[in-house]
Amino acid sequence: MNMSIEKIRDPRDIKHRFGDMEADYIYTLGVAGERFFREIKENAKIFGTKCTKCNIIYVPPRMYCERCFEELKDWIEVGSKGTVHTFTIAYVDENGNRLEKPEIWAFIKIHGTEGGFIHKLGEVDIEDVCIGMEVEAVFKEKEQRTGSITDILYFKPVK
Amino acid sequence: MGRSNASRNSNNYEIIKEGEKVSEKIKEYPGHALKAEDFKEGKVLTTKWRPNAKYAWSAGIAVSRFLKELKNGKIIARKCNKCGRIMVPPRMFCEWCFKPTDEWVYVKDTGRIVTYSISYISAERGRLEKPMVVAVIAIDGASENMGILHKVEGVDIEEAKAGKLFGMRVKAVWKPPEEREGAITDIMYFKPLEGEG
Amino acid sequence: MLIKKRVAVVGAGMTLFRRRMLETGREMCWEAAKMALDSAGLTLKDIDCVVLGTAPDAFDGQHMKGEYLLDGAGAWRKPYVRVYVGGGTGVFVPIAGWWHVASGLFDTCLVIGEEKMSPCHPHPQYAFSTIWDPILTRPLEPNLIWIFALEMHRYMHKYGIKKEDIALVAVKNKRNALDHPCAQIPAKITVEDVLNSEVLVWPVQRLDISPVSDGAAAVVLCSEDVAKKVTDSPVWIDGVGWCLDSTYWTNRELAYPKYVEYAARMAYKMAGIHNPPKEIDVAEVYDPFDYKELHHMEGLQLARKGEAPKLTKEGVTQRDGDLPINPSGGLLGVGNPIGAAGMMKVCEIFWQLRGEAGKRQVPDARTGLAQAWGDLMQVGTVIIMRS
Amino acid sequence: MRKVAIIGVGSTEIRSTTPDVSYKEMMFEAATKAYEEAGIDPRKDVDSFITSAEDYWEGYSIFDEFVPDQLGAVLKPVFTVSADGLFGIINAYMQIRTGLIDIAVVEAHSKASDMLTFEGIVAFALDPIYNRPLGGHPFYIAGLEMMRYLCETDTTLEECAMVVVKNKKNALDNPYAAFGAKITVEDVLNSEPMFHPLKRLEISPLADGAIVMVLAAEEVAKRLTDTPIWVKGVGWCSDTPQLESRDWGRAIYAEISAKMAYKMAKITQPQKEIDLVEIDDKFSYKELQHMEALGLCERGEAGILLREGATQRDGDLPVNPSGGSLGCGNLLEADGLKKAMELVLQLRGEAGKRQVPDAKTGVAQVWRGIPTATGAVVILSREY
Repeated sequence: MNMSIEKIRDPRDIKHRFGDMEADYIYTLGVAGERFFREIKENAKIFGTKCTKCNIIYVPPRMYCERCFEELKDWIEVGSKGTVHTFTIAYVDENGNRLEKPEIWAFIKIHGTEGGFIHKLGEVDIEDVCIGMEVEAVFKEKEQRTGSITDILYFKPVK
Repeated sequence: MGRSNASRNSNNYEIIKEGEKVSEKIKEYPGHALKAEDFKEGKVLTTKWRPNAKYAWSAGIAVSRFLKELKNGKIIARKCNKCGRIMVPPRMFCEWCFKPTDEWVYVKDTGRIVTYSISYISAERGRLEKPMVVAVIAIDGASENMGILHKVEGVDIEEAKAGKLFGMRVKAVWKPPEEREGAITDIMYFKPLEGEG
Repeated sequence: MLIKKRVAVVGAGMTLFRRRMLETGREMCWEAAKMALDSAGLTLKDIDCVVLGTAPDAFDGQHMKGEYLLDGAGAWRKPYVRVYVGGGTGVFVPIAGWWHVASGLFDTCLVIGEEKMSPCHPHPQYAFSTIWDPILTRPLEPNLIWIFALEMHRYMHKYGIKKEDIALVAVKNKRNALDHPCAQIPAKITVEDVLNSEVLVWPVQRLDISPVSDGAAAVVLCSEDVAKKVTDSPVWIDGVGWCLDSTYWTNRELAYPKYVEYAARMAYKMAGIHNPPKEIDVAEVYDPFDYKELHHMEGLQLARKGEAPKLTKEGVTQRDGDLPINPSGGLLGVGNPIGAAGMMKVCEIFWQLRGEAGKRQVPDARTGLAQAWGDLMQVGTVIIMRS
Repeated sequence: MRKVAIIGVGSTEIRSTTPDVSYKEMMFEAATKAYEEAGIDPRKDVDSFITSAEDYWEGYSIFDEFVPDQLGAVLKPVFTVSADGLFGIINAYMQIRTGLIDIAVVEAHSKASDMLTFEGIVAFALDPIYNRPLGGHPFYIAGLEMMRYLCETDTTLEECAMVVVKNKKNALDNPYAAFGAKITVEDVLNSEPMFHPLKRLEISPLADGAIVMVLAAEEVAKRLTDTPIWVKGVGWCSDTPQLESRDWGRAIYAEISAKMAYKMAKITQPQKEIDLVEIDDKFSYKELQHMEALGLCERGEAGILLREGATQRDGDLPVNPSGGSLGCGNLLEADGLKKAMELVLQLRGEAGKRQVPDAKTGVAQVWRGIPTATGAVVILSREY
């Protein structure tokens, strides 16, 4: 076979070089994101944008409809409640290490819209979580809010 | 690829804007431009991230040997017996003949400058205190124009700017053996070969 | 075997090119794509497939950037692919779009180039520190401009070219860009301004190079049947070519871009062009650095080796010259959001060949060429279009 | 339009780690084998080369720079698709159909063992504004998908575990597999919980390997080989990249791409007309979800077929006879190309102990993994 005709046999001859591909990134939130997060930061209000052509409300709001490509200018307050569309319990952290306390992640579908949030659930026991459960966003205090998805601490069951 | 301030209005040239359409048929063009100050003054919201992206690149057969020889203070190449080329950096395949290269060949640690440039800036775009010459150096003993990228010291910057270093003969300056780690930086830089100009 | 299907460009669009944009990458894609569709009188429903091009993920700060951008590119639930040849990508995207349609699989294809370089800090230069071999080159802490300076210097040395002759390209292109509404750094400058600008990596000075930019650009391609229905003035893609040279750039002769020559020959053969300088009416040649325009003119066989500076000096490459090069203002004037920059050139040729380029219009343009270049001074991508 | 065939394949061994070779040396080995099989000289005969790669898997920006030499592609048309190798096949197929290209080469590889922080790199593919700031291991997305899929289809945990058992067993007979094993459903269900309901053994482990394929136009293929494997249909599709707009229970991308490929191949009853499939099983539930998306059974029935043994190698519809990604290893952008390679070997009758009897037509399907909703389908046949 016509391949490298010499190979490494002594393990001490195997060389690696260590390095990374890491830089600091600063992202703008975009035309839609800027307005969306301003509303969260200032007023703890969640908005979506509506495509009247496709009859869809996007949450988080978009500048355009991904289906028909119309520009979306119709901003609608959608409230902070929704249902658990699906969930999972994560036993490991972002580095793959075991978590002491497992985390509950969910996709929360916001009432009256086609969209919602990927977020964590709080104030609920793992055994009690189920698909279809009604939950609501818990916001940080106003002075702590920075205009980020983390301005929502988690979603908790609606009592 | 330019520095950010290439887009700023600097003193030595004038920025002029005149209205004109991209296409005569198109009346508007999209986009919301921001200024650097918008970020500093918090006029625009942002989010930050530093990825966790770490690697251990395997050098493989050819480059592991190359690095091992650098540690010994030697440069090693691979030869293809079909086209006869002696290649550095070495590889296990001949890209021209598409066959395995056949043998290891030690080449010299001297060479000739094929082309060079003079860097006034660092990798991060800062100004260097002292400009630095970097060059493609064709290694003696390898086939024609088999060059490697490295730094050159001990040359006059004004002469360099005048284009006088093309063809200059140079020699590797190695780190002391105990400081070598099997890396391209075991050669600190190349310097002009003594007795030649 | 002969190529049976002809492919037309029927619409084009682009965003502003700016150092920093508010839009996310996908919002920029949407803006350019929407504009291209509108200009063709088509909607997203009419689009069968999408091809996107964008350069390193390390600029936008997004792994799998092609996936991230796809809804803005109009690819929702459509066949979609990202193609990638470094800086050559911008002109390569419509080439990939061409085969999507020329294969007979699709009637329409939306083609987009995008780059958002501004997220990368402390400077987008960082992204370039990772384009090198991590074992043999990155330890030397190279700056990207090193290698272009090495290439420029070699070119100057081999053919005896002076910096002031090269600077004429920057002067021309920045001036041309005054007529381009999306341009980032149009300017009236002189050769002295270039020669007096800050030395970055000799012989490269600040005004020799294009800026860091955010932006997107798009075109709509379609088959002959569809083209006839949607427009009276289609622009045909008559030639495509691309070529990649060896990774081992320190083993190559840098004075001449052989990869551009091979790519051009492939495209000329397909387009039936035998005498490029005579048959090409207008060319958008890749100019992230001023010397590259000259280098590429030679690779494209538009000038003999070492003679592009002479043509430039004689005014041949001005908009009113015999062989107008970069009437848009090029990357030096309009900006260089890498994946979008080559697409901007394709858009420009489209507008030129349709006679819609307004103040930038070159007289009697029937055959145009756009070219880009990338990777480690390694890739040539060439497209030839006819009205 | 022109017919297109695969006329040569080559692969390195598939291993959990490959510290002694570089990706270049791996590519060279796979390319050498593929060209040898096809009987071609890449320096003279090949018109186009395609690599399938993503920068951050490699730890390079513009990985395209580093591919031509070891493929014999210097100063030739070469480009990168930022996608799986199946997209490479699809683009080669289109290029050949135009008439511009007669012979095209497709390469894909995984050097996953060069990555030290796989989770961190996958997390870097999430949306920076809406998802990344929340942190977490990005595979929570698989947990969310699996939960919804199980809920919508009544598929059971045991059925998902059986996928792992079957595929790891199949891999025992495959020389190109790194993770073959004889295990039980209990072993899978008792493995560590990761992203409930997903367990450790239901996640395909990463592996290294390089694969090269040679495609040719009909007239060339017939001249070069007696066993051309024809590309009968191709399909590919992306659903929204935004997690907030996604269908969590279905693999829409696979449904649409399969429809496109079937139409091209004139297949109307996939369950009858297809003899074997190699489909994406990066996670256990994905094999079942993808079988349904490909119309190989009704929704919710994939688990039942599996329980009945239909998807075993000797069943009516063998699924992943190679061992799939769960058994062979997840090869990142080479995953789909590996599946296509298995089909080529099966359709030629060269699959040894893994041979599915009388295999005429097969389907290879791939999904690009977390966090994407992008996939492709290629239909191969030994008859045209």
